[in-house]
Amino acid sequence: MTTDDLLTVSQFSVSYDVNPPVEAVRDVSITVRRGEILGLAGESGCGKTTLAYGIQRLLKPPAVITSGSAVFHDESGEDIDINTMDDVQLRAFRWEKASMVFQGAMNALNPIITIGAQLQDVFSTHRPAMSRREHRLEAGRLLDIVGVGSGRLRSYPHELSGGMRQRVMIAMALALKPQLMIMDEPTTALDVLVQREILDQISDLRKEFGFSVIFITHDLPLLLEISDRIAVMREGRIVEIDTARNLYENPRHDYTRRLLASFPSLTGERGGFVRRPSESALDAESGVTVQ
Amino acid sequence: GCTSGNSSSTSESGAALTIAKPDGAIATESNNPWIGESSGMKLGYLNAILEPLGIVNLVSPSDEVRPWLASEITWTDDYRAVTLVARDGVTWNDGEDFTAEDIEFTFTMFTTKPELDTAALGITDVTRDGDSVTVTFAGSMFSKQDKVLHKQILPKHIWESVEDPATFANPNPVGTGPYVLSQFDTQSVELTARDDYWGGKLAVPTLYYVSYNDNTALTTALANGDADWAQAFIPNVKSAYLDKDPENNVYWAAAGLAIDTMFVNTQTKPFNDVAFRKAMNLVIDRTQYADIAREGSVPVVSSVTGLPTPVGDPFISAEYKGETYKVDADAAKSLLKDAGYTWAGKSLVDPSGAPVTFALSVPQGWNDYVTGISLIADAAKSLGVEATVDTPDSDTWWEAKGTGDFQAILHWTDTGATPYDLYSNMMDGRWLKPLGESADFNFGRFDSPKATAALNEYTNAADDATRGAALETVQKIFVDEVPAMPVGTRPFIGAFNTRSYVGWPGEDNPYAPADPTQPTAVLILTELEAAN
Amino acid sequence: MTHKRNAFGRLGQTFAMFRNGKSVAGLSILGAFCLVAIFGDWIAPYGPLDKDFTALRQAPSWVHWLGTTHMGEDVLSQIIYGTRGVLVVGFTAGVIATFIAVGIGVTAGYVTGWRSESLSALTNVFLVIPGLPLIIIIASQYENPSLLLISSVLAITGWAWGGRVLRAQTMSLRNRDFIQAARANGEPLYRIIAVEMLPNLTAIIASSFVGTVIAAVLGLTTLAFIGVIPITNLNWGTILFWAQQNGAFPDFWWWYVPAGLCIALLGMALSLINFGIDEYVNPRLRSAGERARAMRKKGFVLSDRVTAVRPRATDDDSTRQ
Amino acid sequence: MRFILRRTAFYAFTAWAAITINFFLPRMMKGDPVSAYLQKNQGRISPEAIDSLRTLFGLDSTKSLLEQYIDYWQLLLSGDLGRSFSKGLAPVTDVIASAIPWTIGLVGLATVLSFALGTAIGGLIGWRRGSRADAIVPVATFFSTVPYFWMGLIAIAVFSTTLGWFPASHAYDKGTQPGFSLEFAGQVIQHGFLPALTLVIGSLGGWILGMRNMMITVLDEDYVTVAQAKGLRPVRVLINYAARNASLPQLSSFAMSLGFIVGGTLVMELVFSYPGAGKLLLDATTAKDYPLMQGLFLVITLAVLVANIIADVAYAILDPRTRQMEA
Amino acid sequence: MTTLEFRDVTKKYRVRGSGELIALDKVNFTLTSGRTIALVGQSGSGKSTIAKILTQLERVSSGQVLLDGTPIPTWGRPLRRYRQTVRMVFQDPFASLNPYHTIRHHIERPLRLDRVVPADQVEEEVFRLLNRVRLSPEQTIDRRPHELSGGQRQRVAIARALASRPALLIADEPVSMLDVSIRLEVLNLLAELQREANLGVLYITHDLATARHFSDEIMVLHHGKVVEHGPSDDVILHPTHPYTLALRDASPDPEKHFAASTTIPGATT
Ligand SMILES: Nc1ncnc2c1ncn2[C@@H]1O[C@H](COP(=O)(O)OP(=O)(O)OP(=O)(O)O)[C@@H](O)[C@H]1O
Ligand SMILES: Nc1ncnc2c1ncn2[C@@H]1O[C@H](COP(=O)(O)OP(=O)(O)OP(=O)(O)O)[C@@H](O)[C@H]1O
Ligand SMILES: [Mg+2]
Ligand SMILES: [Mg+2]
Repeated sequence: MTTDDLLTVSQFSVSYDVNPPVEAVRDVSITVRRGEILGLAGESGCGKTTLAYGIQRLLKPPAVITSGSAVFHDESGEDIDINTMDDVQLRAFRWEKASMVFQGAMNALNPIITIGAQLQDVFSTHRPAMSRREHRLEAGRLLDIVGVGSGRLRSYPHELSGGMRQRVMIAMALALKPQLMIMDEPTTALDVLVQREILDQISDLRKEFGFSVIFITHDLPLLLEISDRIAVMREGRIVEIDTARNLYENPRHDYTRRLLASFPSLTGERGGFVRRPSESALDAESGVTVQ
Repeated sequence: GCTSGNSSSTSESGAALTIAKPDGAIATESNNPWIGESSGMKLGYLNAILEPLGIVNLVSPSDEVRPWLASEITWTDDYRAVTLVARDGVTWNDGEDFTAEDIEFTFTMFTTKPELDTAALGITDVTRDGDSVTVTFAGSMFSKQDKVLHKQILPKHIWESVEDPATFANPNPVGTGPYVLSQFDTQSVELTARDDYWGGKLAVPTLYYVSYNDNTALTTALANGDADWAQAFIPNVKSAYLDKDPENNVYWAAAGLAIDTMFVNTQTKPFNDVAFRKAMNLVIDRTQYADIAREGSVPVVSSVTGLPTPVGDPFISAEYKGETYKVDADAAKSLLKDAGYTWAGKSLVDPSGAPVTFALSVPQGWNDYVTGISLIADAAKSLGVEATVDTPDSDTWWEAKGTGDFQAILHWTDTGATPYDLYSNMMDGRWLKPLGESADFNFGRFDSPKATAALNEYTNAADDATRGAALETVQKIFVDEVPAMPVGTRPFIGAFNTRSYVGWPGEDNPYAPADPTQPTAVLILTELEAAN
Repeated sequence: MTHKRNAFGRLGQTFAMFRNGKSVAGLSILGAFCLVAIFGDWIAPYGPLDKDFTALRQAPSWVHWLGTTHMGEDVLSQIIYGTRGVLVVGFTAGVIATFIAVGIGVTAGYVTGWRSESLSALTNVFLVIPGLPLIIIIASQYENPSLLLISSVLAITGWAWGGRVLRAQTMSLRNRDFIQAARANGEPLYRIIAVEMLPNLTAIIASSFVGTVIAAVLGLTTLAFIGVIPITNLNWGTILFWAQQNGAFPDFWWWYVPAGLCIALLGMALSLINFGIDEYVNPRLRSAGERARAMRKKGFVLSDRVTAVRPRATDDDSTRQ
Repeated sequence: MRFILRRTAFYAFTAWAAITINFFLPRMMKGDPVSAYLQKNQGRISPEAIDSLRTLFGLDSTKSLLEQYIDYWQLLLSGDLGRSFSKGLAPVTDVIASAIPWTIGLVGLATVLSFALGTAIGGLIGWRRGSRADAIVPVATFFSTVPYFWMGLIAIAVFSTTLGWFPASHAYDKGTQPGFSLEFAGQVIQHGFLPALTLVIGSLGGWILGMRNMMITVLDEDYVTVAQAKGLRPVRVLINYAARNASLPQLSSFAMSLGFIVGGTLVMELVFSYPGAGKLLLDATTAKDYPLMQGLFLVITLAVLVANIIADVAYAILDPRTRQMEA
Repeated sequence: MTTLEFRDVTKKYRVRGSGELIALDKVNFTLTSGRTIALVGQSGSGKSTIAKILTQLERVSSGQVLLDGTPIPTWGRPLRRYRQTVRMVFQDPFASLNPYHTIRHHIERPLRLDRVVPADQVEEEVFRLLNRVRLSPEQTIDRRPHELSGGQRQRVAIARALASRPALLIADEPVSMLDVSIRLEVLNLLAELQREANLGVLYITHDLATARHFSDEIMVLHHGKVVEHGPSDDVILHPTHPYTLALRDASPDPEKHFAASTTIPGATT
């Protein structure tokens, strides 16, 4: 069950139709397998977010998908081509099949509505048959699952810490038990302890519910630890995709190698690595002339 | 089109009459006749409730005084006392009888509470003898007859128990007049006709008194028939009002004995020179003033005596009968040349060699006056005089006017049953104050003991011949020395329509000014008849 | 070379907020009015107060393009001459009000504690005081209030709003890192305010300036119309005042329509400039407005909540067509 | 608590300052009630009456300004605002009470309507940015830069004089007694329609623009995108996520504008002869009617202050973020 | 040799509603030129507060900050002179440069303000500083911050801080927003400067790995208290305080991860 594909993205390109046009994602092809965590790494601005939004068709003008397709292989066996859906179909598809945890959860919650109401929104839209009480119960249960506690249903976002808010977002993403969850830098703004807790939680939840995750971050050490496979992105293209271990041990692309060389080891040997004269290689890339 | 719809909410006996004022919100009900700003006085509806003793026809002062609440009015020859006989059969609208005691009471109020004597009558004594009351004054009331007789008589039985007459709101106004207050409302005041009025049956069953926030709104209301009768200056009267219903709309500006005049500062240059005053007087175009500044809606002041015609005709001395103002720049220039003035290029230079300039000022916002001085400034150019036009705010202007801090202003004169006020205001030494101190009239500080004496004689004389002679002297001084320059008449204005009622005063029957806010309005109300 | 670029670049950035379609349109209209104000004497066919007693209240004709008043004055000439008063008062009031608003608002935003609170209370007092009587009162202290005085009065009653906005903005700026950094560098207070803060406030100052100019122009014309301001200061408001006093409404449309339209046009121009500034301050507004049309042309539906799919090939076809 | 105390002190100070200014301002004016009265009656009152009038108006006392100021506070605290010279010596409280309901009724209704309409339209324009509805913005702005009196006079000329659809003046027909009858209500609506319409049109632009701009800003917030990603119906996103947040700043300006209602709109009242506080204020000012001016100033000042407080409180209630900070 | 000493420094903030918040609680440490101290700790533990006190953007509530044994000035010219000795690189490279001004302005100001070099050499010095942080002066000097990338901005901020030739540099999370490759670049630069100019650095971060490799000592802050302080390797490899331990264990460490060869939960390779 876990070996078959969940999402097939092929030759996917997105560009921002501004002057001059920005081709943010270029001919990207990846497959997400059922139940796996697919890491997506790459420097800032390389198009990670654009890709993630693009396959959900969440981008607003001037963004336009210029080529390719994203096909979702539903549990039921049906293949859904996301690019051909209209408004209404997409609304039904979103969250039900694929949900999302957004970059910067701080802003992803409406500050003036209780988190309970924001959770229940999902149910009242997608599960209209359920009663309001059930909606509430369900929302409370979700908060319990992510460790925020159903007691906080009536809290406003600002009353929660950053970590809690992030978990509320995860709870929300879990609400309909989707088959795919896209997480765009879900832990970047948090400190390491909280980050760790959340990552552990995601792993646990995935075990329990069996969904696939696309995990986006620029923190490569983190990805190496939690992903099954990692795709490295650069200037809108996927330059390398492999299992985490393979990537760590035998990086094939130059850029991957450079990334791997850029973080010091926590517990390993100290010294040489840091003041290693690797600057020439680095500066050649940074776009600024070196003396 | 004319939409008379709203005003003719016909009851069985006739249409209502809507009387309007441009005075802004009415705010609170006060039927206090002592306070000019009380709702009753401001809108004027008290004039339909309270009645005067007699009616002096201010638009035709030579007419006999018409006795009203007093059935007989007898002045002493020197006009220092008047004997009034209370009319029989008059009842207050609360059923009480009207008696001489009420007259006595009303006049006694002025002596006990001098602050109520806003006409400065200076009553010294009030005595009653049965039906007749004799009021004695400190001075001659010859030129103030109207002010005495137009005092409205109040019911003693109501007012004797009022502690402070100035603040008494008088919620149920009791009067002898033809109408009673039936409903007060801040939007409109409704009055209904009495059926027991001593003067007989009334044609108009209901009166509404309404206030508009400004002249424009009032004009609109008169034009579209929302209002029937108003005392309001209507600019551009023909197209804005008369043409809306040429059959019925009437605008009657009846000259009274008051004028608009240009006061000039006779103490300072350039108007301290009588020659220059005369010359200026010769170039002011009175017709233009009437046509343009007052939009052709008032009569022209034509007699060189400054008296409006026809109302002033009986007072014009033989010498000046038929002599009218004419614009004559050449005559003016030769006058100036004779007096030693020269011209440098186009501009006039006075004998001392200084160029002649002066400033004309009237308050901003006093639109007809502002137009007026603009016209005069233009006229001054024909003499080579640079006249500037100032429009300070009214308070500044008012203060400067009083202290004589001006060169030329436009101002009005008071009105009365005789030309006394008109001339006194312009040239009487009794107003004279040094420059810098506030004067109430004679702002130009025209200082002529001869004129002062003649005016005194005119008002205090005990016989008509002396009066006539005194007035002649006054007029001669006025014409020769030009203490001020009349520019226009200051008529009693009335706008009304004949759609529902006729019997209005008018050119052919000027029995009273068509002004609903005067005590004489009661006369008009009793004269009106249904139109068909 | 670099210096030149620097100078121009700085100037360019200072006025960058005026570099969009709306601002340019607004500035053009405003410029036209300015030209009229400056060259009024040459443009106007007659003197504003020249009276032609043979042509009273005439409808527009070839002789008098916009007709005449009750005194036979040429309405067009009055409007042309009146422009100067309106612009002078509007801009002077705007400048004065902006100075006060910047002085008090920025200071109130930068200092803290009771000093800030009391300056803010002062601002509120000025918001609370009814403007009209204040104007009448101050104007009445002077014989013949000059344009400058009128502008000052309009400014005094009009600065408070801008002051409030600036205070709020300054308060958010003062805790920004770059201001803290300037403090840590040991920059003196006046320099922090003048050099580090003000440039970042320019857009808001400009927009509050434009706002006060609009308010002053409307205030001036309204006051002139009510008859509170000496009508010797010829401006569009006085034209309307005369028109109304002389019963021009509604028959003599040529007397009151052009002046009213001029006021509206000037107001419109100023608000266009303000639109431009708003868009500059908030780039989102820009992309919403300016690009909207361009995008619609390209076939986007902006209210679409779904990303458009438009394969490149067909896109090329459609653009070629 | 500290915060509340501080706010209270702050408002008390503002109130004191404004009331004091209100006392001194009228007295700084040139002229006095008597000469103003004579001016108004141009020639109908003889200047010989000046002394009587002084006594009548109670201006004959020789108290120093400071004594008067103290008296003023004493009277104020006992709820007595004095008597109005220009309204027949009626108590100022009565005079104001007769005008305020109309002002609040009409101007208030117009403000509320204009706010509601403007916010709704602005919200929709912002939501459908780039659509043809954008054209409404410049049109609405145009109307808000047109001088109000001009628009009012033209409205009268067109709808009242020429078409005869609406009465041109007053709040209801003459001869009608205010009351809770259907007829009266009908009249009030008919009379109020034009003034209200012009007021609404004149102020709509600001609300539309403010809301549109806020809406556009809010629409780019992540939580709106999240709401869409959740598959919510557009209406729900619009109302619950976009408009709700975008209207917060609008609400605080709305509360502020409520404060200005009491002052009325002088020009509207002039043009439509509508009873109200604005015209009263102008009358009082030209008549140098100190007591009435002070009374009106007081009411206006308090209204603005109360509106300010309401704005503060409303914001605290509507925006939970501030609630926590200020609790 | 400059030393800056924190002696029992306590900082309290008044918080609306809930009274006081103790941001720093009796903190002691000494910063010496030529050495680097890393300051780690979770969000809100008081790291930036220490930095702000050092630059006198905040005042202490109690305790003392001593520069070479004397209390640091709080006012006027002496304060300015003090600030010349201790410079700070702000946490956020996007916020700490004035968007309105050019890079030239940013670097020139401290030079002119502190009269580091004669007026006619200012331009030269700006070039030198930019070269120092490996920015091409010709290309950057007349640009404005928004025309630079995050890493470039960070280097401008460092150049600015170095312009006055301070003895001590406080770098508040200078790399938290940058991705790994740029991060390393910036840190190397600091290390180099430290060696060359004998600079003392307070390196504030929550990235334990870089803290360990770039500093001589590590100080762990927890709820305003210093819970552990010692040579960096000691602190990381043999933490004594449970919080430090937790922090270390939570930090991603691929090396350990792959070395331990644990299967990733749910993954089927
Ligand atoms: N609305 C837009 N208009 C034009 N260009 C855009 C727009 N949004 C993003 N881009 C550009 O598209 C590219 C990809 O952006 P994206 O947000 O996908 O990057 P990212 O990999 O998520 O970066 P980060 O790690 O900083 O989140 C960037 O170069 C960005 O400048
Ligand atoms: N001006 C202030 N007023 C009140 N509290 C403040 C203020 N500044 C900081 N604090 C509080 O002091 C504590 C320490 O803040 P500080 O900024 O030093 O944390 P930090 O360790 O730098 O955190 P981060 O890693 O998020 O930057 C926090 O709880 C913060 O909320
Ligand atoms: Mg991203
Ligand atoms: Mg910090």
